[in-house]
Amino acid sequence: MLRTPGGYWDPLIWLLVFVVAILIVYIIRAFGRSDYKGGEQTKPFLSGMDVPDEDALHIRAGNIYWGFMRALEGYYDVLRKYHTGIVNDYVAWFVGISAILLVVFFIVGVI
Amino acid sequence: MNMSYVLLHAPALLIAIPLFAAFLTPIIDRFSKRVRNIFVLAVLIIEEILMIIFAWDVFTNGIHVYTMGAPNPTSTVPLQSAVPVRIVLEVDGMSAFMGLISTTVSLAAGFYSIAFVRKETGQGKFYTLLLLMLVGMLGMEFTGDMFNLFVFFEILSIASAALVAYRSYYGDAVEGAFKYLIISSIAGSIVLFAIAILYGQYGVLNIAALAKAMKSTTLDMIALVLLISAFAMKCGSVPMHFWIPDSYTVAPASITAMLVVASQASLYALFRICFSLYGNTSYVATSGAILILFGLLSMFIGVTMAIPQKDIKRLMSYHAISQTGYMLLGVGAGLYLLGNPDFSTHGMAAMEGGIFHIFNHALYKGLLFLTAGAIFYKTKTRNLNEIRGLAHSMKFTTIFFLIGAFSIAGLPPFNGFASKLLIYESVYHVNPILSIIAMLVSILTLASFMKVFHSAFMGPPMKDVEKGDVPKSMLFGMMVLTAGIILFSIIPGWVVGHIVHPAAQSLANQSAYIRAVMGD
Amino acid sequence: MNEPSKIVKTIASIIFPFITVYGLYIIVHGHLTPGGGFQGGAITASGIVLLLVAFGSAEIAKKIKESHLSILESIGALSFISLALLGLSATFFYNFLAGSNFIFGRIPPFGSNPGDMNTGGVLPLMNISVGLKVIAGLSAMVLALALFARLKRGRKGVRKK
Amino acid sequence: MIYNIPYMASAILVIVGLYAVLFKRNLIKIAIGITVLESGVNLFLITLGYRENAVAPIYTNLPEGTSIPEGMTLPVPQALTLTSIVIGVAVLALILSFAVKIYQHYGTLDSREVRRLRE
Repeated sequence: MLRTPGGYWDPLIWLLVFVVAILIVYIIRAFGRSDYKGGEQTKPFLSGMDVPDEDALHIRAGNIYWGFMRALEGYYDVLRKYHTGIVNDYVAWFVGISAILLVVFFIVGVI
Repeated sequence: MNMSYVLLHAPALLIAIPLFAAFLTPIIDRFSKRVRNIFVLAVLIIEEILMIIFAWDVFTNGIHVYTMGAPNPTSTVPLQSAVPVRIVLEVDGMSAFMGLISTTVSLAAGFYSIAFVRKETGQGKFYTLLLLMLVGMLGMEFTGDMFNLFVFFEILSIASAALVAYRSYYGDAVEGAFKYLIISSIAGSIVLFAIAILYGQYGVLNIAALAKAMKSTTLDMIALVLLISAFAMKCGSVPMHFWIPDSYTVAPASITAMLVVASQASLYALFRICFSLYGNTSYVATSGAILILFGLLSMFIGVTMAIPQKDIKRLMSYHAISQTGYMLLGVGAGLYLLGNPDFSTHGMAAMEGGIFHIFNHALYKGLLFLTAGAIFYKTKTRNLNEIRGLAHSMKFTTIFFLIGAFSIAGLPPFNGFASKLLIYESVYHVNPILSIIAMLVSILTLASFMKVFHSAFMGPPMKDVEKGDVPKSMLFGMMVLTAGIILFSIIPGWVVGHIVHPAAQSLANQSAYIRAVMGD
Repeated sequence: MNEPSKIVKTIASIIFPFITVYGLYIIVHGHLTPGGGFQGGAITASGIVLLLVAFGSAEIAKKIKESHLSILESIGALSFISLALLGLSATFFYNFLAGSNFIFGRIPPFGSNPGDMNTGGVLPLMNISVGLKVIAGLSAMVLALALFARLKRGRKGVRKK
Repeated sequence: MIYNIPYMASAILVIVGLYAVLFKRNLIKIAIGITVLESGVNLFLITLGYRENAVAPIYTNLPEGTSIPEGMTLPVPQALTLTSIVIGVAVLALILSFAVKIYQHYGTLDSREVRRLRE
């Protein structure tokens, strides 16, 4: 059991609750019809059109979260612009950050 | 050879054994590849066992000091002198904690490498450099003086850069290694410059002696700035993180897992300097705030950059940056509150969370990189658009990946949740915004790993990939880390109480660190 | 690149032993005078660089194999660490030979003196092993870089990707 | 004043080295910049150990009648400098061999073109 400032965390209790939840789900599932067959009933239905094969249905990684990235396009453009891949720029960031930190420490020291 | 003798010399032995083995490896390699593999694994196992015994002793009995070349290991300050002049190794709870991480991940990486690099040339040199990386990490974590920190830092940088370029028939591997080495050598030079500034003022190099003599002059401040920025760059905090995805992506998978721990050794050096060297100066609150800021930036920018990535290892390296942000946030919050009255409640919990997260991160991020390597081993590509349906053939890898992904996303009941919970609750006390951002980042992490899981493991099977899982040695390497994750998930309270708390305590307790070397 | 003239080759052959002896001198006297394993090793390796420049990398690569240098380097490093480990009766790196009247075991006289070779304990031995490592390491490094250059020229003409 | 010149020289060397790493696009010139930066740091270290009218810290080289140990320069910075030089040699060799390899793969040494890894 792990004590945190606001309470505690015990994975075993969590697991117990999880098992109970699974049991409840199983019980609810048991109310389902037992004569369910599968086969024809599980096929996707596209308004009567031919269903494309499995390969075409699989969503590629490049398309996942497309909307998210589209919404944050401006933000991503800025980040991409600064990750130039040129080693000189990487060192320039280091030198710049050191300079900024130096100024910050000076100001804090004066105050 | 009785136990107390071994424990007395353990700090030196832990560094000396892999160093010796590293140079013995190329000689054994000439006679038999098989014996060489067994030898390297035996050394790594011995290191792990010795480290566990030694760390347990440190956690229960307190700081170990070891003076090299002295007639007696504990005589840190010679009779004729007022300051330590020899090379002193000082192992406190935090050092032992980091040492445990290094040896554990090295063991997993060693097992994994046996099959992973079987078809490459120059394997003798590969294992030599792997052991030298272990030496560099342990040296950085155990050393008690600034100059050896620099020396081991450079050993680590050179060995890792050479390993990043190990598959030099890929052009981008050499490019990543080049960037890594340029960044490392600049950081090394700057660190040496800062050490020279400190030495010029106080005439000592020992961290404890320096901390005792520290007078908070302007030069001390400049040295602190140089050290913070150099080590923050080497641990990969935004906005000096650009080299991390570049070099992590192209390294062999087992080396990427080691690089994660190597970055954490720099993180350790950062914490050691802020807490033990500058612990009673007036810069504590400022540097704490800066670490928190670095942590926030790393968390957020790291995770948002991970989402659009199409290269599996590049995606994971952005997550490495993001998770480093949690550690900086947790320990930075502890540093910010150091000396305040509420340090003992919230500051300590924040530090425990941050430090616990270091171990968790090494375990699950190492595991995830190893699974990414397994995918690369099978499909010969890292592009997520070109792979799918691997769960059909790689059952164990899928399970390992899921455990790692759940753990990094902080889903209960995994260990990532335990450490993140400590961080959320305690940094809420510093500023509620911090916890909110931390939780948001956790959600985005889960989203991004669901993307990897969906595109790599789900869907119809790939046609041109042979059936079956990766070789047994790779599976065993992943299993070592998975076992660690499960163990830490089941008993987080025990781990925090007996391993993490001594580490956080020793980091916060600067006077004990000084007393162990300088006497009363 | 033109082949160096006969004069260059002859002079290099004559100077090489002197450079080697000087480098070895620096290594062996490391505990008495400025210098030591690395400096002496660098001087000796610079002799090999001289040969490399004078005779060309192909000629030298036939005589000195990279794998042999690597073994030599390992032996140097191993003997260094072994010497450090032998001190484990007291501590790692303990100078167990100093003052033992064994090899290099005499106690050095205090104050200004011409220097006694037979002092220093393990330090001269460590200097020698470091020197061995540095000679092998630096030579292998320079040789590898020289061979790199030849590899590139070969690729451009014969098999370009 | 005269004793400050080495410090100024080391500062100039560090700045020149950083300039080369920041603004020179040739990989070999970046390597040279790193070496110059390292030399600046080494000069700074070795200057710290200097003492006026002191001799080298070697017993056998002491002039007759010199008192020990007041009249010796500090040996520790010299040891540090030597270690730093050794590390510098290793780093430089590795950087140069990477540069050769990059030239083989990319056909150029311009850092603006060695950027397959980005975003």
